[in-house]
Amino acid sequence: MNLDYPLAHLMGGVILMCAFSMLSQRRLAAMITLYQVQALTLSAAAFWQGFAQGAGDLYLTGLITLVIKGILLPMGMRQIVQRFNMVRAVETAVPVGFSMILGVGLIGIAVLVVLPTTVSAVSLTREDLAISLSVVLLGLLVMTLRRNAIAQVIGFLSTENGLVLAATGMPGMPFVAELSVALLVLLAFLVIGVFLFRIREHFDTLDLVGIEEIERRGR
Amino acid sequence: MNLCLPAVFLPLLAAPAIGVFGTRAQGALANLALNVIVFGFTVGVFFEPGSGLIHADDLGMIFGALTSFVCMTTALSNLGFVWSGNEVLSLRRWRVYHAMCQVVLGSTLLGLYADNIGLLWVAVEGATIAATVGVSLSRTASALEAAWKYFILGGVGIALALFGTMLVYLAAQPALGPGLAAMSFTALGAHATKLDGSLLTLAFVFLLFGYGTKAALVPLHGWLPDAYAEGPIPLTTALSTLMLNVALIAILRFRHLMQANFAGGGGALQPGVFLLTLGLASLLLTAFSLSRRRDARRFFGFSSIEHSGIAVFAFGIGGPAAIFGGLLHMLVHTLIKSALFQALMRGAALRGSAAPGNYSFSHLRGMIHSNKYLGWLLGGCVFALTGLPPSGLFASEFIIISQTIQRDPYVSLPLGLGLVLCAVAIIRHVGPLVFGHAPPHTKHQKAGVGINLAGLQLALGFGIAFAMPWFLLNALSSVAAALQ
Amino acid sequence: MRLPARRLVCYGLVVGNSFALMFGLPGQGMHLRLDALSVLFLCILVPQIVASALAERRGSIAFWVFAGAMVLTLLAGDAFTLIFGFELMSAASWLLVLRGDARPATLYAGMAMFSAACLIPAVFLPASSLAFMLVLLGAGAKAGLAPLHFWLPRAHPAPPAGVSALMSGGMVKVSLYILIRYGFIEFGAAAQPWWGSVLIVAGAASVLIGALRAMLEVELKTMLACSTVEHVGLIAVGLGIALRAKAMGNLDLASLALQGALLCAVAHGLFKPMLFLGAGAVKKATGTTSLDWLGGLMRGMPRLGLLMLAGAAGMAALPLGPGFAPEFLLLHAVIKAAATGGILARIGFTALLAGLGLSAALALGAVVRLIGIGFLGRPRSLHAAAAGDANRATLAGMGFLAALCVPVALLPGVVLGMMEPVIQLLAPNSAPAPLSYAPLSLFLLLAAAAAAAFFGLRRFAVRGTREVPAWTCGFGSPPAWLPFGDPLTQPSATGFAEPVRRAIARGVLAPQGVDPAEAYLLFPLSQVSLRLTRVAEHIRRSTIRQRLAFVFVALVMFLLALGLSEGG
Amino acid sequence: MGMFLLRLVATLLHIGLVFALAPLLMGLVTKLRARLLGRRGPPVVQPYRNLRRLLHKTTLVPDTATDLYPIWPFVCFTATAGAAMLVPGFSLGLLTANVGDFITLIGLFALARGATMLAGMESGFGFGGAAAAREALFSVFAEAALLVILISFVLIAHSPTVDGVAAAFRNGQLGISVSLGFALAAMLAVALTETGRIPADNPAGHLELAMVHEAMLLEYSGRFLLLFEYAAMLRLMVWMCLIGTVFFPFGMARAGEILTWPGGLVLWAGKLGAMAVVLSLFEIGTAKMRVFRVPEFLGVAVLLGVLAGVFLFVAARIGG
Repeated sequence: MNLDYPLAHLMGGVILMCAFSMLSQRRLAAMITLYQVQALTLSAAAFWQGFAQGAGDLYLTGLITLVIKGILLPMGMRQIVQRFNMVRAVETAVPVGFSMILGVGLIGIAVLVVLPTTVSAVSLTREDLAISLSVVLLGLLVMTLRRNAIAQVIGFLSTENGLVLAATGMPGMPFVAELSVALLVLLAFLVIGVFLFRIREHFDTLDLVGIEEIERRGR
Repeated sequence: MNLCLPAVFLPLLAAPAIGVFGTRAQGALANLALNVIVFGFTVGVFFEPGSGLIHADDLGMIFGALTSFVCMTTALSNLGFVWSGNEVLSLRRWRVYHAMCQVVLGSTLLGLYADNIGLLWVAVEGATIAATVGVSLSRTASALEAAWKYFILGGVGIALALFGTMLVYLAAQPALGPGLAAMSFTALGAHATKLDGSLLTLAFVFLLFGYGTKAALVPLHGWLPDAYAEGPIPLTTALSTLMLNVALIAILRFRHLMQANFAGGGGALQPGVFLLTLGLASLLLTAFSLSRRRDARRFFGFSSIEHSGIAVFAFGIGGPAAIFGGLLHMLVHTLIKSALFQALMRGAALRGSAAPGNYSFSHLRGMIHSNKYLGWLLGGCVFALTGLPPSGLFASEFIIISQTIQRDPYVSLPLGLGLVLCAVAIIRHVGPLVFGHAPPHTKHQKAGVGINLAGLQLALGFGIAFAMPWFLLNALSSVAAALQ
Repeated sequence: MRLPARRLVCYGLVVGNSFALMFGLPGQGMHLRLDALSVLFLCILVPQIVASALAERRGSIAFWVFAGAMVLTLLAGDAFTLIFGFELMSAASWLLVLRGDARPATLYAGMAMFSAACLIPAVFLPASSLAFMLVLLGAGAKAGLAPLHFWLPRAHPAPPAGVSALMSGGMVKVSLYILIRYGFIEFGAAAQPWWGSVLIVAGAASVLIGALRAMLEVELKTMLACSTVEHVGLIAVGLGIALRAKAMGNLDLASLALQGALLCAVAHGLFKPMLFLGAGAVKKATGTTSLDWLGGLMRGMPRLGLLMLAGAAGMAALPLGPGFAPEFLLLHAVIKAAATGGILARIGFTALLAGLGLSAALALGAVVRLIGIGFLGRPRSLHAAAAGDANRATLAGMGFLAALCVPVALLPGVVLGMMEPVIQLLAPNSAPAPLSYAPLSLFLLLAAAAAAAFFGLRRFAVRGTREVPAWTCGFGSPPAWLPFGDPLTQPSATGFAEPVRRAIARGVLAPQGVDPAEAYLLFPLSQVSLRLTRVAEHIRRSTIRQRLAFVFVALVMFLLALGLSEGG
Repeated sequence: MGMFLLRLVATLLHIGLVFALAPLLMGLVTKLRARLLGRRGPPVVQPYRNLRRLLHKTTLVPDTATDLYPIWPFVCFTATAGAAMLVPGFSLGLLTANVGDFITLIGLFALARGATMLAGMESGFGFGGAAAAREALFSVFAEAALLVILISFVLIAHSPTVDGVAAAFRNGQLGISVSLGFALAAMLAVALTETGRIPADNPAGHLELAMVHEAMLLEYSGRFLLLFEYAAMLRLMVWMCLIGTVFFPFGMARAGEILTWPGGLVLWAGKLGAMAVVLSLFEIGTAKMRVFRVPEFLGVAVLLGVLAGVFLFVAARIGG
């Protein structure tokens, strides 16, 4: 039983690293790859947690994560990138270096918030919570800093990963959470897909500049 | 038997059928029929609250009945909306639209009746997705943009809410042990003091942001005005009234957990500060955003932000009286706002088209010249939003202000300022909207019978606060006392 | 049935022998209560309602809601009923103003809500200086007390005359009723002398500005509204002196000042509605109320002219008119108050007395202008020349009020005697000095003199008169199409006010003769709100990313605060 | 009872004398002015002749006048006559003493002034209106000054009536002479303005543009003009009585004691004569002011009144 803590810690660290290095990427393809790695690690973590807590439903979670997020979603997004020919770099709102600094600050905040709060909870949960909170915040940061719709979607998905990571860490949490996360991701992907096509009908690119133009007109 | 289950699942199960079969008229009729049946169920819930995972406490009963009532009246005026045929949609989209109306209704009721924080979350998520699809239905650029905005911001909100939900579970799990018990409101409320206070506080922040996005509190309000302005207006009515209520009630329940834990020395922080901050922000930003709106639906979207801000402010003040005031405010505001949107829909239809984008004030002004009754009704609704008597909002705002003075005198200054500014910005529009010069070639027309229902709702919104039935009074007071 | 809501709202007023209504605040109901003060103000209010209903507006629902709400406010037995009636009054009058003239409606509604926003906290605070200041702000703003009076000369002339009459004569009194009830009864125990001083200063400012603008305004109804500001100021001065004296323990002076203030309220409640009804009749007959287009109305509408003359005599506080006795009492109260307090009080009250004299003479000038320009001389337009007398209903309403003026004018002692319970309620066990002004005997003296002159002339002078063309002051003879002479050759309302404008208005009013409150209070505030609106528009125009950023930043802020408050 | 009869007789005597001697006083002032200017001037009884001449002239009414045209002269005369009855002359304790006080007097003057102004606007031609506007401007400051002076009177004498003030001053505690001096100066300024004398207005002037009081009566003739003229004379009388009674109350008779009457009467005549001399001396010494200088002139009066009040306070404090 002395092995599960470092392993979980390691996987969490990997997931966090993926989320963090997403900030530094300018190319969509690279971001998608990072997301895939993150998702795969997450599924591994879910399996490991299931083994460690002896909870069967976590295996299912891991499976869902592996299939949908680790394989299907990246494929779909690569499709979109190909079709819309968006291999070129997308520009970010703030310089990359600055966004990295912000990311570090966010991680610091997450630790600051979580560590003192969970003095009573088990150490495993504490680690997971800090890490997953950082992942969530980093995902939001990516959404905030990227001007490109796909990039925002990726940031959103990485946020979801952080949620699942937290969920796997919850000892004995009923299945509701995982189910709904999966549901959310499915629906999210569907709706986003619909959107992308529609937006393609109206704007030639996925950049939100066109939308921002609409918004500029006072209403 | 437990009447909550049919009330929740009938619309949800019927939605796919409506989405696949039927002409648009049939769809509208089926929509209406389902709403009527569900209204019957929700009234029955008063006598059969049921028990278990999905059951109705007093709060659920009252607002469930209110929800289905508003949905029913909206569905009735929806008939006129459909038959006027202004909204040019393909048949497929009409089907989707009606299906989505049902999904919104079902998941809203689920959110009200669920005794499980996970289920509550699922319900809100479902309602969000349905509303998103609805908003995007008319494929204009601005509609898509509004829906996109709604999806991104709403999705973030949902994510935060889920995180908060899990944190609540984590806080409860040591005390209540793993399993469903740690996620049920009743169990949580019963053992509120035994929860891990600091973790609960963290959870509350995330829940506040998650459900606050749905309640459109500043600064989480970005999606609301556009979603209102671009969606089909019957759906907008549902959004403006029902989803706001669900989100606000969720916030109220979690606030109660935290307050009880704080009072019991569980180590949680006082929730008031967070709520007061967001409430005042909503109030004050709205006060200055209202004045330049040219589109009526955006305008009233902002006024919805204002009113949910007032409700959250009341929850933040705390104490039975303030909670009572907040709930009364939500109740009356729901009635008035839905009546207002139905009157707007009718008025825009009289002025040519009820399609989104035809709701600019310049297009609607001088309504009394199109139809006297409708003009007065519209003016009455807008006037009622200002909270001047005899509007029922006067009673609730009176209670809230008085409680603020007694419990927290200093925040009453920004509160009063915001209320006055908003009321002035709203009342400015009554004159032109009702008595102004109508656009050329306006002739007097019939308003149709459906409008009388809106009139009834407005009358309820005026009367219910001043002559409140005793059972409602008791129910609301006990809820307020329980959730203080 | 036990109402949990019983815990909800505490009473704002001590509910003594009150009468509860079933509906109202949830679980609380409404309470009505009648005491001497409410009775007095009801007596002020009811005749106006009767007269206005007699003159016009019989059918209008909003009018009756307005009147009923005022009565409800006066009968209120608890805070909720008070505020409810007060706001309902504002709402109904707002609708009436809106239907009359949409421009000032929003400003009016804004002021009404502002006063409610001040009153609601005030009635729930414990008796303290803050609470009284809030009441003063709220009730004062609604009563048109400087510096919050700028809305009144705009809003009161807007609706039809019957409503203007009721707003000017009644609504203002209702707000003063609230001021009195809270300043003297509810907060009476905690009263400080400086409360009164603040009230006096505000009142003096209103008196001066009101009288001056009444002298300068050209629109008849606007001019009447300005004079309402002046009279509200007079009443406020009286109340302030009474409050100060009561707090300093000088009950006799308090009762003297109260007599003046309340009698002034009664008299103003009689002649001001009369004048407004007359102005409405003038508008109906000539289509305008601008003095520069009137003139010579006395020929066309003699009966209305006489009634207006009676009301004007009251407005100018001339002896044997209804307005003189209150002014008399107030001046004596000021003189007596000058003997109390230190050197500052002495200088202040001396200056106040000068101000009162100034504005009394200004009021006389305004009245002379009103009658002389509007009703005497030659018509300035064909409408004025062709005006026919007012209809029977209007004359009946005005006559009713004029008849009620007579006892106030000739028997003020009796009226004061009837007011005694109120005085005792507000200033307990005080003994006011007897009124040293005997209008009845004065009237007899003057009547004797007039009769002597009349019969003397009949006896000794040659009888009869001969009508001759008036001397045209050397102007050329008017063209044929102007049967009543060239209007440009007779003094205009603007020209009549010119000396006063040059000598006084430049010192008191803002540049271009704008009301100082508008120039130095309203305008800056509107600038601020404009700037804030621009900020809000910037926020509203933000892109999706920026909106996400708002959410994100707010979340991080909250988390940071949380972490620091717990961890740090 | 006998007491009451005596007071009644005294009152009637006072009223009779005032009404009878008013023209004489006016004539006296005119005569003195002429003499001081080195002219012979009209006989002292000239005003009586003027009045009689007006009696026998037909009254002309301008065609543009309204039905109220005859009312104003009566109102103006009645108000002034009322003031004349209220102000005690040779004796204190008259029956009319308590009918009204200073404020009533001010009110009566205002009433008379208002009637005159309206009379000026009757015919609707330029000069009357212009003169009325000026009169309105003057009255604004005149009333302010009068009320301010009133403060020091009432605070010294503890009685608002002229009678009481005079009684108090006659028993004179003279610790407060400074403020009374200020008050006297202010009151004189007001009196000059109110009676339409130089420097505010020129009773002998004949240039319509410069006239104030006369210009308002341009359209009046015959018996109505008589009333106005007589009222003007009465006003001069009243003001002189007022100043004499308040500031020089020595030797005034008591209405209750018939033996004090002769002395009182003689002294009263003396005071009036002296004041007439002073007035004419002042009038030949000064020139008429521009219209917009008069407010400044009266503004000084107001300030003097305020100063009187302040010094009174100081004196009272020093006195203990």
